[in-house]
Amino acid sequence: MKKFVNDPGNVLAEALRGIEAAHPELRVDAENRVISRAEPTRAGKVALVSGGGSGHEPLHGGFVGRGMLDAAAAGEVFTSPTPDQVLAATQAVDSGAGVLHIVKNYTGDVLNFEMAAELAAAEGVQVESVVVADDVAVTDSTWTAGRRGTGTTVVLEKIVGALAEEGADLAAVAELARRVSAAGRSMGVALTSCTVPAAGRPTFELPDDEMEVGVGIHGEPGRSRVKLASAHEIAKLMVDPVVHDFGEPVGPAIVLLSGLGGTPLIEQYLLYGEIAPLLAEAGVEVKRVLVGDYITSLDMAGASLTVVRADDEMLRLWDAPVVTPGLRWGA
Amino acid sequence: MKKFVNDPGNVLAEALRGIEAAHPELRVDAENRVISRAEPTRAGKVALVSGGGSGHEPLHGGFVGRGMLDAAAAGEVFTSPTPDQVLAATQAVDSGAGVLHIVKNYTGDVLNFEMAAELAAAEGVQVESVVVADDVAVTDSTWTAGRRGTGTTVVLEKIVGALAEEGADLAAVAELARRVSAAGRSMGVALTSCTVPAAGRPTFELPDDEMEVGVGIHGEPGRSRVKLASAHEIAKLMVDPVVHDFGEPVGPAIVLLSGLGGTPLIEQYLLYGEIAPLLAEAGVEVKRVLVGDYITSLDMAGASLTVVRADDEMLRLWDAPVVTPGLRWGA
Amino acid sequence: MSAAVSTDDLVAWVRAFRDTVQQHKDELTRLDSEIGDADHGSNMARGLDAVVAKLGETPASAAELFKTVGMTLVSSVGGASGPLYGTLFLRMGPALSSDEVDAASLGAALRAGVDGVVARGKAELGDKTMIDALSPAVDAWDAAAGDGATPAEAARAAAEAAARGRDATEPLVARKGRASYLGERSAGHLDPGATSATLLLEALRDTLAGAA
Amino acid sequence: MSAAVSTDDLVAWVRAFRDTVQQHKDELTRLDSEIGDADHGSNMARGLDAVVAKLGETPASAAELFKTVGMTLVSSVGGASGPLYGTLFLRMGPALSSDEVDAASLGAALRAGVDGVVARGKAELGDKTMIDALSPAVDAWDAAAGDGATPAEAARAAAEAAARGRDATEPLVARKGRASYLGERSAGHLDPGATSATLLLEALRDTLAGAA
Ligand SMILES: Nc1ncnc2c1ncn2[C@@H]1O[C@H](COP(=O)(O)OP(=O)(O)O)[C@@H](O)[C@H]1O
Ligand SMILES: Nc1ncnc2c1ncn2[C@@H]1O[C@H](COP(=O)(O)OP(=O)(O)O)[C@@H](O)[C@H]1O
Ligand SMILES: [Mg+2]
Ligand SMILES: [Mg+2]
Ligand SMILES: [Mg+2]
Ligand SMILES: [Mg+2]
Repeated sequence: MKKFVNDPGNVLAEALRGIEAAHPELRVDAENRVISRAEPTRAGKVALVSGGGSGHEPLHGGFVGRGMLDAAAAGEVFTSPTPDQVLAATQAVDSGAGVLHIVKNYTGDVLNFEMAAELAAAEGVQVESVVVADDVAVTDSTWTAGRRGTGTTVVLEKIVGALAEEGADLAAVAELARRVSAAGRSMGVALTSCTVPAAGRPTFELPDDEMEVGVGIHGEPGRSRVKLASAHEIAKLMVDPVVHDFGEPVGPAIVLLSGLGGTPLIEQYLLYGEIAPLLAEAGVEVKRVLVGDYITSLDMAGASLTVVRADDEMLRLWDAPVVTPGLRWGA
Repeated sequence: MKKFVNDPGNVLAEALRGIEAAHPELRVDAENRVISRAEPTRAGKVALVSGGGSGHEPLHGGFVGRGMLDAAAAGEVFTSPTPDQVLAATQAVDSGAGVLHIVKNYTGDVLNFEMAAELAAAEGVQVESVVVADDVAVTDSTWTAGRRGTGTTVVLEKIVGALAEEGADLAAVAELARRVSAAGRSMGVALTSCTVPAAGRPTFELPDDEMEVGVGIHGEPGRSRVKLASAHEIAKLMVDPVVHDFGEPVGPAIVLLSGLGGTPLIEQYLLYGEIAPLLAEAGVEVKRVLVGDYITSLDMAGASLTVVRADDEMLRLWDAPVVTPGLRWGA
Repeated sequence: MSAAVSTDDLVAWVRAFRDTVQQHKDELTRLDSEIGDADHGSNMARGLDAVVAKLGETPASAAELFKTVGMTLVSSVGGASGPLYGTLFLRMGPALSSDEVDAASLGAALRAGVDGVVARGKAELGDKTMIDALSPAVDAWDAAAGDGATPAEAARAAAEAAARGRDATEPLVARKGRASYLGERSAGHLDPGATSATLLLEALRDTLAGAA
Repeated sequence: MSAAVSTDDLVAWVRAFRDTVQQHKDELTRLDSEIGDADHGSNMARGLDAVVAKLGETPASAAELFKTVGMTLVSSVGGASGPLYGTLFLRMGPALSSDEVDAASLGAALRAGVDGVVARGKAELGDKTMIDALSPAVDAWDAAAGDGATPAEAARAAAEAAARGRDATEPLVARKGRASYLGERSAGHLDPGATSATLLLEALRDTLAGAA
């Protein structure tokens, strides 16, 4: 394992030290592993709290800041945070106007946030929750854990964060969050596995001529393994299921192509060069697009495509100022 | 080789297509492989042109935009652009107020930019050049090619771009560029090699328990190969030579910790967590800091540290608005 | 063998669970890397280390012990297994009506715990989760206890049933938890949570056998 | 063997250089990956393909040919080798005073070209660059031509000297170009540019030998 680490079991705590040193505009609660804005929540502003396993940086801590999240609870690598952590994040940023929990649909995240919401409610904090489940690689059914939450989370945190910044109340914030969540679809492809530091070796073995299609951000293997293909073919493997899953013409959309951590930007752009015409062909009007590492899987080589169907309000909120380590514009 | 590519010999042209699709605010001249701002240079504004081999993204194309570069010439992967390309970039953005060439000190870059400057002068364009040579891993002497140019380039492009945006003339812009260049020192460490697509296999082989110290951004092997060490030890291997090379107390500084392309952000932050206290101990007052992928070596796992001693003017210009794909704030 | 289980015995059980999870940590992570995200071993080990660190003096009662264990697991494990194992222990305490712990009451406590896990996680038998080990284990316990078995005997039956349930997860296609994302590809692997749950019951078996 | 070299011969030389570089492309890149950045083979191949694509009809003169080759290399290779090989050819043309190309005048042109490379790149003999092959080659050419050798004979002597110069780069510590960053570690490897320069002179040798 070739990584910048000291003790593979202590990666998160040490990375938090670096985040704290690099970002004076953030507050790092080392004990609870919570990253929040250094400035307290403005009275009357609904607070947004997210969190999840670590190893997906900049998600979530890198999206804390004006116009986006108020706090993020950082679990161990690939492990959802505990209810205590989420409760600490929630209490740290509640101004009295209530807190929205943004949860990615993994059993662990859902259960831990659920417990945290119960505890917070018992402490008198109003909590609403939205669960993002946008990964079309996963067959959904009432009998399963359902789809994973991936890239739509980033888009949701940005758009809903802007609404909260405008002073909307908890009900309105939660309602928009559910609309954005429902409007997003994602699909990921991995060319390599990733290595969880504490495990010390790649989570799965991928022969040199194969790739995982429909991989999740926890480094879990994908739904199918196929021969390594050209960027053009891979673009199709990503665009087709996403577009198809909408079931109707997509129209205006916000698109995110995220590297998974081990794929350099030049390859991401090359892949986007193949994706863009396919989206256009399929009737997706790309109104805004981000290409880069936004939601990653440690050092995995690969990429995930997210398409969020966007109405004018979503686009307006997308364009609103945001000041976070991972996403910044307008201020 | 596991990469998002179609034809390994055509990576640059295809990546440019993706950049064009993702960034309507940029103009991509596919024939000359030049990325420039979509808006023509304001009359009277000095233009900044840089460029170099590709594979270092976001450098340089990702730093084109308001407050930073006017154009970048993109060479083939790890190959400096040709004089024609640099000339095309120069002519595309000259408003009559002259052009600053920002050149990283590699024989190829220096020779090609030199020829381009001669050609541009012959066409009546005023050109000044600044050569960045900040890599302390390389022993400097009048008998050698001298130090490589690395991370200081990013800081220089930002600071000097802000001055040009304010309307300073070519002499003042070039003078500041030389000051920033002289104020920067860098040092890189690689945990793995990188793979040039056209070569199809890693440039060098690194055993599982070794790392390259003093590696350059062209994926060339470093100056020494040592046993893989802890993040803490690596931080020392980066900080000590940089600080030592200044030869006197550094004081206020802008610091850049850049991943080399294959190292995820969580590791970069962990490493910065080790670097920050060492810098403080050594008397470096970190006034501004960036952690992330800013100057990369394709898919190499590793990081480079850059320290630029900064006076108040440099800090003021650093904080000025910048709107590029790779660096954005204040607007 | 004694019919009564002391709080000391239960503390020893929890410690034994920690020890066996530490011994099997890499195996649990390896199983989780095959159909999950390679953290089950470190998750459980971290949580149980935290639990053992909390166990200073012997707690006043079994109920108090289970509450401490459950709360510590919830607050230190994370992931899916944290809330689920946490709930298991949190529900066991209140189910122990008196301080007299015998085969019947410990069986009732275990059933309450497993019911809690089902309520939280919504998994059914055959979904390829820890329930596939836990649920047959409590059934076997109750059957043994109904036949007049001592706690040690009931624990032996429960551990055997858990192991059989764990082994039965191998061919299954997961319907809950992270392994469910793999669809058909989840077949052919043991479930990591069913494996750690079997360690839990084997630790109980070994502790009670030793505490004759 | 003839004492005169036709423009067709020189075109054939350039084509032969392209062919041999294509054949040795992977080797050049491998050498460059040992002490550089793994692009010398693709750089040279790309440039020479562009050159050959430009060579439609036979150019009017050797001077015109070399100008086209030089400009095309400059504008299509990039890196260190682009301006250097480009300069080599760009300087050769004007050095050919008349259209009569013989051993002496081709030698003078080669020397002008190599002087141009030195002027651009500031490398000296022993710096572990293409100069280590080029410089002995022109010396050998001149010596042979001074002794009345035909162009084919002079080219043979030059190619041999280039190869010896290339081989002599192996133990050297690089002082110019990318390999210089490696310091002592650059010793023990052939210089890629000296290797491609040797191919250039071997292509000339083979072309002139064939064009008896
Ligand atoms: N809904 C559920 N009900 C019961 N057990 C579950 C459920 N989801 C997951 N599990 C158990 O949790 C185990 C995985 O735990 P762990 O790896 O620690 O958490 P995560 O899946 O969040 O990484 C699975 O092997 C499975 O036995
Ligand atoms: N200053 C110089 N003078 C002469 N030749 C040089 C000089 N610098 C580099 N070279 C030659 O260029 C070769 C490398 O060319 P290439 O790999 O194409 O370019 P780059 O080094 O820019 O990647 C070296 O092997 C060396 O022979
Ligand atoms: Mg997990
Ligand atoms: Mg090169
Ligand atoms: Mg797991
Ligand atoms: Mg090279």
